[in-house]
Amino acid sequence: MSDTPFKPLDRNGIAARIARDIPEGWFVNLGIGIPTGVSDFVPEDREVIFHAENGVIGIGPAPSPENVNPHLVNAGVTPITLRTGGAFVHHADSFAIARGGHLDLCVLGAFEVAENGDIANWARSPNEPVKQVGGAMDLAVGAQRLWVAMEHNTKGNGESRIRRVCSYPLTAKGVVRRVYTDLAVLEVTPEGFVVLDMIPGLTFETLQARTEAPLRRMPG
Amino acid sequence: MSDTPFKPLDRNGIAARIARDIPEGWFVNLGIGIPTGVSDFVPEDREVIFHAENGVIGIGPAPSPENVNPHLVNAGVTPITLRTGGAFVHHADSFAIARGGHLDLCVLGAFEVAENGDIANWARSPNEPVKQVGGAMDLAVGAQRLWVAMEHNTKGNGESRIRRVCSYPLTAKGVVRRVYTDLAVLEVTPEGFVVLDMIPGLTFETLQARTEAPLRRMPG
Amino acid sequence: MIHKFVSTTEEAMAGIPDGATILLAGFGAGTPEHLLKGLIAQGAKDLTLVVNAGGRDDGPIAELLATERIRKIVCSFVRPASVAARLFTAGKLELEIVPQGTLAERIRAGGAGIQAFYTPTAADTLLAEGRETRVINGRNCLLEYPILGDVALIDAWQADRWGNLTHKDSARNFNPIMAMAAKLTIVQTAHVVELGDLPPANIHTPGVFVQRVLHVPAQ
Amino acid sequence: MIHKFVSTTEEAMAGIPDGATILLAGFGAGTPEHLLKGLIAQGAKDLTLVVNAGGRDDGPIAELLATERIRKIVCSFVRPASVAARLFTAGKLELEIVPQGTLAERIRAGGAGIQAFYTPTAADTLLAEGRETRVINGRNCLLEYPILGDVALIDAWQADRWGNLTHKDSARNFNPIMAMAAKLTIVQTAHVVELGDLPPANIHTPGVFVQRVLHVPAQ
Repeated sequence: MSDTPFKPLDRNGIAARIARDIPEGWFVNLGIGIPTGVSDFVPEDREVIFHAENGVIGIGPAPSPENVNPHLVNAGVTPITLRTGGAFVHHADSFAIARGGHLDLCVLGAFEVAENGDIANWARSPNEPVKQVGGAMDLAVGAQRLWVAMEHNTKGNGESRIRRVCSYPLTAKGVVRRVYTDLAVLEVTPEGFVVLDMIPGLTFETLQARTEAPLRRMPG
Repeated sequence: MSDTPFKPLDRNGIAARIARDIPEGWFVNLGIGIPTGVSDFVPEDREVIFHAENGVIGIGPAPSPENVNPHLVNAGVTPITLRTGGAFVHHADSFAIARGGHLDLCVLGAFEVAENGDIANWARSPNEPVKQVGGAMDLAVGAQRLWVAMEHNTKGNGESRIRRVCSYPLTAKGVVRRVYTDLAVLEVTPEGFVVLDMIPGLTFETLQARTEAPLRRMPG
Repeated sequence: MIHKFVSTTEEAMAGIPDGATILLAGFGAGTPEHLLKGLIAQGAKDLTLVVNAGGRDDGPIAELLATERIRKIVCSFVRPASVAARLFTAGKLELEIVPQGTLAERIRAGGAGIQAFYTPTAADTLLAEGRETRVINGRNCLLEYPILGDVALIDAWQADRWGNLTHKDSARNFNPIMAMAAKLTIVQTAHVVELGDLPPANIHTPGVFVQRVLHVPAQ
Repeated sequence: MIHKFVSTTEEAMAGIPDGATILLAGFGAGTPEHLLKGLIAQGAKDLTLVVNAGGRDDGPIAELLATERIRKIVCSFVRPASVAARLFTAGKLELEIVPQGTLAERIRAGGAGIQAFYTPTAADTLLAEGRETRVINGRNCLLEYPILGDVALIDAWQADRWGNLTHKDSARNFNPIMAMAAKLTIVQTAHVVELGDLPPANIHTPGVFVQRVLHVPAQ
């Protein structure tokens, strides 16, 4: 069984694939990087409420340059708008939302995800002199569901980011529910990664060849 | 040295005596009973801000019967008004104020106060089937200063409420700074009770005779 | 479209199971009395009720207690002359007495994902007997655990279809924090407003904490 | 009359001692930049700075760090290309990295009198190494202590003479909780209003948490 040619998703493609799976009414936090793009692909008539760590509930579309409000930014410190029905809270209340289990979903970027749901997304080595944690640890343990958006393999030597065990320092243990990559959608289950979806033209065997952790086909 | 006749203060008299000692700008919580009356004796031109546990900052004078607002009560569930400049917060924020050390003063009623500053004001016996704690324990440990307003002796057999050691279950340990009774004002010091003030006509000896704990005169 | 309004009291109260923990807001003002009556009618039993005041001899809390469907009350005080006190003395009701500030903080902790906290409140009292304490910075502190509800019954002044709420004056009290701390937060609101009518900076309880809203015009 | 306004930056910053812990609010928006410049001019040294972001290579935080009067930063992240990172690598700055939600919660705990709390955040990470953890309800949790400031530098949109504040849009961020957690809370406000102009239900930071207010009109 040989592969037909396949074309990995670009970053927008991953974001769009994630957007397809977010139902109306969910309350969602999007991390920096690929996840930030997800909201652009949720159709306007599907009400999904987006949260930012700095106390914004109901992020709207980006403002035009002449409509930038200097008092209104997202967690990446990028100007945003507020959607009708949105609200502002202070930082502790905002993280009470995130840590108290009130987010239906958080989507984060990552360096690696392990088959037990561990996520590593904040440091490439325990010896890095300077750490950049931000709110990722809070979001990872607090949200009802954690999905990860990332490229399947590293850019340099094509190593698998989908691991038996993470090699980088952990952000949180056993919290990832699903991974969206440029090649596939993987569910984290008690039996390890299960392939929910693959891009057109990709075979299970090729996907497994590019993946360090063992993969399972969807039952049935 | 025999006593000239003296007239113990009534409850309003105690409240008025306390009001004299509250300077402008203090942020104050008044407990139920004698303390509630204190605010009536603070002159209007002296700005003192009164707090209620149920999230009221800046209690104003009692409303006339035709101006009662059913949505606005104090911690005793009595209708109140809000003073210009006042604010409403929720219950956790209100107790963050009380427990976080933001009250300059709390005035509570009590059954007993001990010379080490212990206060007992919530139960007359450890075996009472039903307990009425309310917010007293939070206020007692949280305020910058705790003053107590109470009658010096019990109504029945005239026992002293000013004790070496409290006989009733404690509300909090070592927190009382000052006691205002119908007879005197007592400061709690590392050396025990010091008499700051007595009602006219009362001698130190008579006061001591009515008091179980040893008293000291003001130095100097 | 997100639309959290329900049309009937039955719909508002649907699905509350036996054994549920119910957070009931209110402090003189801000008690959702209509929903409380709805709970009496709904019939769930073996309930735990978390409420500031264990109540008096009248009003809907006393009525609810009189049904003997409350197994336990968690509250900051109970008047000796009350239905709750009589049931407790008769061995028909469990009682957990919690200082009012600790009660508020435990509920807020439940909503905020805090798993336990240390407070000096009540550390040197009867309420600390047999419990874990710890001296922190020279102060004796008591370890307290969060309170989470299966259901919260909430009073609001205004609500929109996302469940954003405002509360009137001191009727705010326990309403915002109890809304945070329950899986199913049911609101009765005096007024219904359009989405966008509430200024975003002045929403007292964001809709993320609210599941169902019933319009109960003030009488 | 209670009157918390001061007329000059010098008066606002007066008395900040060497060795003080400074809470600095802001997250993209809501940073009190005028007061931060005032702190640079004021000259206190050996300071601990609590701030969400350890900063970039420009702006007043970088300027303050460049004075080398900051002994330690407590923050949720530091960019590798920043004054803070360079000072840290050179051994001239201590760094305490705290997850952003834990940072906010520790500050809120400081203001609320909570003496310590358990959170699952960071419990199974490098940040937990050598620290006290505890399994609660099957979840590994880390023990965290409150953060208290000697001084908080706060940005506001409106202020009255009692120090009641509102904050604009997402400029609210750390401002209300840092105001709670400091002994001396100094505010710069874009607008001054009369007592009573702010609706009592919509005050974002009550004046009880505020000591000094300086009017710094928006530019």
